Amino acid sequence: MSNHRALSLHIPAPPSRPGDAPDFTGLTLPELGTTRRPEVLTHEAEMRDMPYGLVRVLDENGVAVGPWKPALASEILHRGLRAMLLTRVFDTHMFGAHREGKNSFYMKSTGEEAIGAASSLALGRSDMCFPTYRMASYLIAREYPLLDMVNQIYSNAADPLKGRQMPILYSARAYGFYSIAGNVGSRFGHAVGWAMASAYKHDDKIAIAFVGEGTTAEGNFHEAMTFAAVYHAPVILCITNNQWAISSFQGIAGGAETTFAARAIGYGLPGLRVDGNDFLAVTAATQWAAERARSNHGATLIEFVTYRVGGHSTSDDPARYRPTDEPAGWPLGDPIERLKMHLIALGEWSEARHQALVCEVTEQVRDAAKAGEEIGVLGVSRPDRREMFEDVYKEPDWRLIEQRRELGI
Amino acid sequence: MSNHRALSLHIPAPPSRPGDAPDFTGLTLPELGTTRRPEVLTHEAEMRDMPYGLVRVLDENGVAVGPWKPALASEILHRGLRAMLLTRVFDTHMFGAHREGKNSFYMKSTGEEAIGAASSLALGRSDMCFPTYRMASYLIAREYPLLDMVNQIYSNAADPLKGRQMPILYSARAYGFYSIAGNVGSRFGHAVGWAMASAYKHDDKIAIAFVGEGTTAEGNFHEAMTFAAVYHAPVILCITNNQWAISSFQGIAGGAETTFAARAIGYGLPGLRVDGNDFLAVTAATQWAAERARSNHGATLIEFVTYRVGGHSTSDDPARYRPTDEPAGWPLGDPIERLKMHLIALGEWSEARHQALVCEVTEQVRDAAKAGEEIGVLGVSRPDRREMFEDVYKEPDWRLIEQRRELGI
Amino acid sequence: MAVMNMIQALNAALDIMLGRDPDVVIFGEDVGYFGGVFRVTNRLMAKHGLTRCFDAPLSEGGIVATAIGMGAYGLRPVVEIQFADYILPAFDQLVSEAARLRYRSGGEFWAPITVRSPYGGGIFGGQTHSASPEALFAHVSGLKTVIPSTPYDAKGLLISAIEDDDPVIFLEPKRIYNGPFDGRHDQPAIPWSQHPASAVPEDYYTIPLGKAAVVREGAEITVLAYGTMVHVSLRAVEEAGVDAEVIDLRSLVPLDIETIVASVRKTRRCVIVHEASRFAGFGAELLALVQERCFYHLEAPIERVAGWDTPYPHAFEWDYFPSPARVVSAMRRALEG
Amino acid sequence: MAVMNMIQALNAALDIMLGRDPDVVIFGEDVGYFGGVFRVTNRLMAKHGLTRCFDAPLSEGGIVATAIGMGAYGLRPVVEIQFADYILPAFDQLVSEAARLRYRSGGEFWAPITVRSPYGGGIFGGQTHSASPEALFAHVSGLKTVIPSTPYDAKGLLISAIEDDDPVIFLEPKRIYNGPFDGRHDQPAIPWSQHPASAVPEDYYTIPLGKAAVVREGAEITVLAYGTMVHVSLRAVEEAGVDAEVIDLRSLVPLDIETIVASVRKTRRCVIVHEASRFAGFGAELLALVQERCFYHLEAPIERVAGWDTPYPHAFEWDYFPSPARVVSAMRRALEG
Ligand SMILES: Cc1ncc(C[n+]2csc(CCOP(=O)(O)OP(=O)(O)O)c2C)c(N)n1
Ligand SMILES: Cc1ncc(C[n+]2csc(CCOP(=O)(O)OP(=O)(O)O)c2C)c(N)n1
Ligand SMILES: [Mg+2]
Ligand SMILES: [Mg+2]
Repeated sequence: MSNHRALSLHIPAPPSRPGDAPDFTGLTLPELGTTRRPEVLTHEAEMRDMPYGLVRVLDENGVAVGPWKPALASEILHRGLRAMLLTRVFDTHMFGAHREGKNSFYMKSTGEEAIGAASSLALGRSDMCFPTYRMASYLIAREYPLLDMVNQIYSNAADPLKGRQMPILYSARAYGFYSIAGNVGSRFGHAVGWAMASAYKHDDKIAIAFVGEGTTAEGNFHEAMTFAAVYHAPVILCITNNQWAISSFQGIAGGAETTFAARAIGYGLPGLRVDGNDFLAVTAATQWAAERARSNHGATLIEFVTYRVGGHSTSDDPARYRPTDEPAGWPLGDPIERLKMHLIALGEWSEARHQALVCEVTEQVRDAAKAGEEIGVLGVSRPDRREMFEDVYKEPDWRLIEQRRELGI
Repeated sequence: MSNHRALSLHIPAPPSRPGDAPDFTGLTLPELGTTRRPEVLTHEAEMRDMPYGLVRVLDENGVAVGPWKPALASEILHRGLRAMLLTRVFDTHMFGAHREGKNSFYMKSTGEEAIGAASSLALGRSDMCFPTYRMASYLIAREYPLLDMVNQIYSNAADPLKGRQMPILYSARAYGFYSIAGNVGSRFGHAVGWAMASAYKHDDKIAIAFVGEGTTAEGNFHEAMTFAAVYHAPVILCITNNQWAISSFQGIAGGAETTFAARAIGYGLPGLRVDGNDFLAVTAATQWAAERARSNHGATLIEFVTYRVGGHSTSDDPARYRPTDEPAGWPLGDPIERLKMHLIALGEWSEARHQALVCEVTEQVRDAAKAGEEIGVLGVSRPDRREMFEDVYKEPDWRLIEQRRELGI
Repeated sequence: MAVMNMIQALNAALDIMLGRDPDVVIFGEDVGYFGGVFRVTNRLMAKHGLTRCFDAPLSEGGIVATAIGMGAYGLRPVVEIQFADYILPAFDQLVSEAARLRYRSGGEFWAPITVRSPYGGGIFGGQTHSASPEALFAHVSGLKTVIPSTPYDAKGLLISAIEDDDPVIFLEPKRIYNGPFDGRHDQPAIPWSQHPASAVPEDYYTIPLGKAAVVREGAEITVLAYGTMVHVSLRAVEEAGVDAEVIDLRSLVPLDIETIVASVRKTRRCVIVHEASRFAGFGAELLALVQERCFYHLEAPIERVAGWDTPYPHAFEWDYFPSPARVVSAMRRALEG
Repeated sequence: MAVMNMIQALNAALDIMLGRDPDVVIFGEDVGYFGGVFRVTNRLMAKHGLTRCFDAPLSEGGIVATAIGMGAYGLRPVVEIQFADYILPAFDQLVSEAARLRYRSGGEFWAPITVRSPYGGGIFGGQTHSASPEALFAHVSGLKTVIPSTPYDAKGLLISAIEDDDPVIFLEPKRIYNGPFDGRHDQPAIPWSQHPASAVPEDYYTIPLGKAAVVREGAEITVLAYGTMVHVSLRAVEEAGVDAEVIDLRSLVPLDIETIVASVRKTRRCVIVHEASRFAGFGAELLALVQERCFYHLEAPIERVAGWDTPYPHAFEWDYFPSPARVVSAMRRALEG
């Protein structure tokens, strides 16, 4: 031992901090078209290269190329574009509403809208999504009423969650959208259990679940992967790698050592690394994994490579820990712009129509927000206080009844 | 979706159950010599084949061959053989003592003795081992006093753990052996923290930790792997795959999907799959990983492929869930027999000397057991009852003092 | 009627529910082919099929998370945690997820799961096979906690727990799986067959959650207990020759407050007995409720008999495990006070 | 002396300990370059170096496990759990490992770790940013639990916690990080600078763990509180115009039983206040201890004011969070009783 240099502790650090120039040279982005598309039912052992590739479809001119190019009805493309735009405008509006004190908290998904929108449109109504808090576009793509979202965000009298949850922690069973909670990661395993139940009942429904790249460090990520692998659960397990976990760059979760998609190999599961800002790539990867799951071939892990353009939440100021111009340096562009270019390249869209759509969705958001504010914002309107004591159990016990009485209700 | 067959739930099952013939055809055992030995400082990306190989050195005639053949002083071989034999005889004796009601519980490591013995002799006194309950050979190889083990097992007046722990949950800081507890897996991360502390202090000590293959399913396995990878901790993380977790075959932990060594790939760590019944292979793999760790190149994951020859513990009857002749069918043989053959092949050993050694260690065990019984077995002798209230905190608070008084002590 | 020990009664409850409800699934470590380390799921896989009762990876967090997801789908999972000591890796799932799912989703999703686990001491299991974690669960809004003390109750309560639409922690006092141990460790073990509550109907029946059992009527003092301590308390009452009323709570949440208050208002004295460590144990809540509701009836301080505030010490099993003698002296103090 | 809010006082304690002891290391989610979501570790990495205060993976279990291993080696890790709600994934590590390591190893290994975590409500944090888990830790033998209520105490107690050789759960009432909030949410916020306890020595000093503070002397009734509730209680006393003795426990384990008992024997009446849910909360243990030791002095039932037995309801923050008004009526009941 004596002939060894002393050890030293390695602390990973991001390539750039405030004041530095943005630096994404560490991000490996294989050329478009170089990442193959294996047959859906290929054995995992034949796909161990996939986690190191990058599934992408749209080139810099918005043209769809390569083996992953999906056959998509243009209607889906239009719905996807609309959903992403609506999400972005909605996020901007409700984020602003927080500054005006109308809600207690908000989180945007700016730059990540393709992931929710494309996966939502690639799956059925009866499939179940176990989302993160950054996936409003999944709900919006399925036309969940904006007003219900606004009411939840304002915790007002019409809040579908009865004032019990912080803003954006939606639950929408009828839309195949599982209850979100503020603690991260602990629902990844619920998706596996839900999928196992579907298989147990000889149903045809599958589940899809999402965690951020930071959240992959939680033990329950591993537990979900293990159960999914052991029981061949029909589930799509997704990692949204938006490069940041609040102020921690993805290297703090292990992203400097290998790709997150590579986690799949350790469980004998297929792992795909996908351009998360490419609506068509997200669609193609989701379809591939869904097809595999529905064919009883079990789970797939997908890493969506994207970028968190905004701050973590209304409580965060990213200028404290990353270059303010880092978003501009992100090499995979903006998902809305890229799908827009694609539709234009297809001759199905134009700047003018796009502008019209922007105005239209802006209207739509303003109307929904207005309607919600008429019911009332946080503190002005709220559900009946009795709701505080309901749904703790199916039926309240004597403690809750006594406590409700103590409050005089 | 409609054009899909209904899903069904996959429940893994072992190849054979009581009444069936033992079947290890599912176990992939690459030929001796076919698994390469990469340079110690090779980048993980160049070693992703390793988890699917099998590091082995001893051939069926006990001859050491192939790239992993370690340069070992024959003294180490003799100490290893003695430690393994001593462990086996000790296990048999103390297991029997339980039937006589002398201790409350016991667990044997029969068939797995090479893992503890070889890794113990490959590491230094000041390195720290975070063991499982099946590694008495690690302590015995470093000449930890048998009598202290006996006293701990009998929870008698001389028990170094003061009667507070179940049998075999040893702690021996001076021997580089961390406190074991009955709950599995939750010390894997302690090894990483310990190793990070060594690196933080610019020390040269490294840590080695073990879990069973069943225990890899716990979330803290993943948490330890993540921290080890992120901070390049100088630690050797080992999985003892003895094919069974009580009654659950290794497929219940995911072993039917891929190798446990492959878990390493997901974290960007090197993963070695090693013949755990081959003393020289265990030594060689441990030395390789230790060299890498001491060179500040961080952690290695090792899967030791072995077989749990006996029941899980004194509470278990394996005949209920596996063929009684399954141990006989185990393809990797017995670690003691194999090292013995090797020493004989080297001309350093003989049946006669082996018999003499068996008698000698049997004596040694009998003497230690006898000395322990003279102090007293469980229920006959025990530490001062005041020990019940000590070491809860560095200093007992008023609650403990009052409660001790209530007991009249 | 059949004569059953607690293991057989629990096995019968599971067998019946697997037969009655195709949405009931059982899983946990070693519960499948082997039938569980305490044999509670013995033969259920063989009888009901591979997917009805199966082995799970060694991952309590994963087991409970999977059960919650299955429950959200519409199944009624019954999971076994091999020892209550090992529930802790699943604690976050139980507290942050199972307990709150119905509330936070506005009633859209819920977790009708039952988490069975052998708990308590008296078996020389040391620090990691003797845990009594009930107080941790009782503090969590949204969870129910049930603890049987006889084969008859075990079957009826387990069926109720499985049919309950809220998450239920079902703690099984493993020391009395095979017989009504009353704390006399130096005496030959008594089998359940010698106890009336081993007479168990073969068919389906339920015992409502939240109803305590007055297992001995008395006028002088009230003893509140659950699990193994019910038998220890009864033994203590016999030894002391006190006319005590002994109440087996059976369920901690929901708690049968009426029965407790009525009894203490009658007897005016109270002793609380549990195995768990005393400090911030469930006995504290029982004591608090009794003093809040019976203050003007109480003649003497309410007494607590509990485990010491130390980890469970292997060699000192019988110094730690509350004995009839300790209950007797607590009753004497409460009667003299 | 400097004027500090609680965040600055905690930061000062960490800064001093990093300077005094090379074995002190700090890590946790976002505590490094960024300085923590509540800024408690602000500038410590820049000042003391990359390896002294660094970011950890999003894994509370991993953070605590790593800290225990470092502690076993000989360091004094101070980890931050971003919100007390998120301690639960580390609960098994704290209970099964940190709390028992010294005991089970016969004193060979121990975990001199400090687990800092912002806790409590009053910030519209809903179910996952408002937790008060102190009762869960108080029940665990081997853990210490400390809760400051002022900048002065926060600094002195944190230094003691770091120097303590046992694992300490250090819960920081985040609602009073910036000012002594007294429950009047409709009033302008008061900064710490207007409170005497914001005068904090710049240098090293300690406050022993286990000593409560009598923050208001009184003869009519004793109010036991900790954290934010100390300020709410003082406000209630003022509103009620009652001559109450208000005791800030500061540390739940070890608990300053002498100060509590002496006060209640003097005042003969007692109200206990905490934010956590009432059922099986720490208030139950306090109530139990007081009735056991002051039974013959008590003139009225001991009252508990606590959070309701529900998850923390976002929109109903001020119906859930114990208000001065609720403390006032509890005091009135206890005085009339
Ligand atoms: C169990 C738990 N620990 C910590 C937190 C605090 N927290 C909220 S979001 C977050 C970062 C999550 O990062 P990531 O998983 O990458 O998701 P992203 O926000 O980037 O979408 C943290 C640490 C939490 N909510 N839950
Ligand atoms: C956290 C925890 N869960 C469950 C158990 C019960 N248990 C003890 S050993 C064991 C099986 C362990 O199998 P494995 O990890 O393969 O180790 P082996 O016994 O084969 O050496 C189980 C389930 C435990 N001790 N701790
Ligand atoms: Mg992220
Ligand atoms: Mg094993």
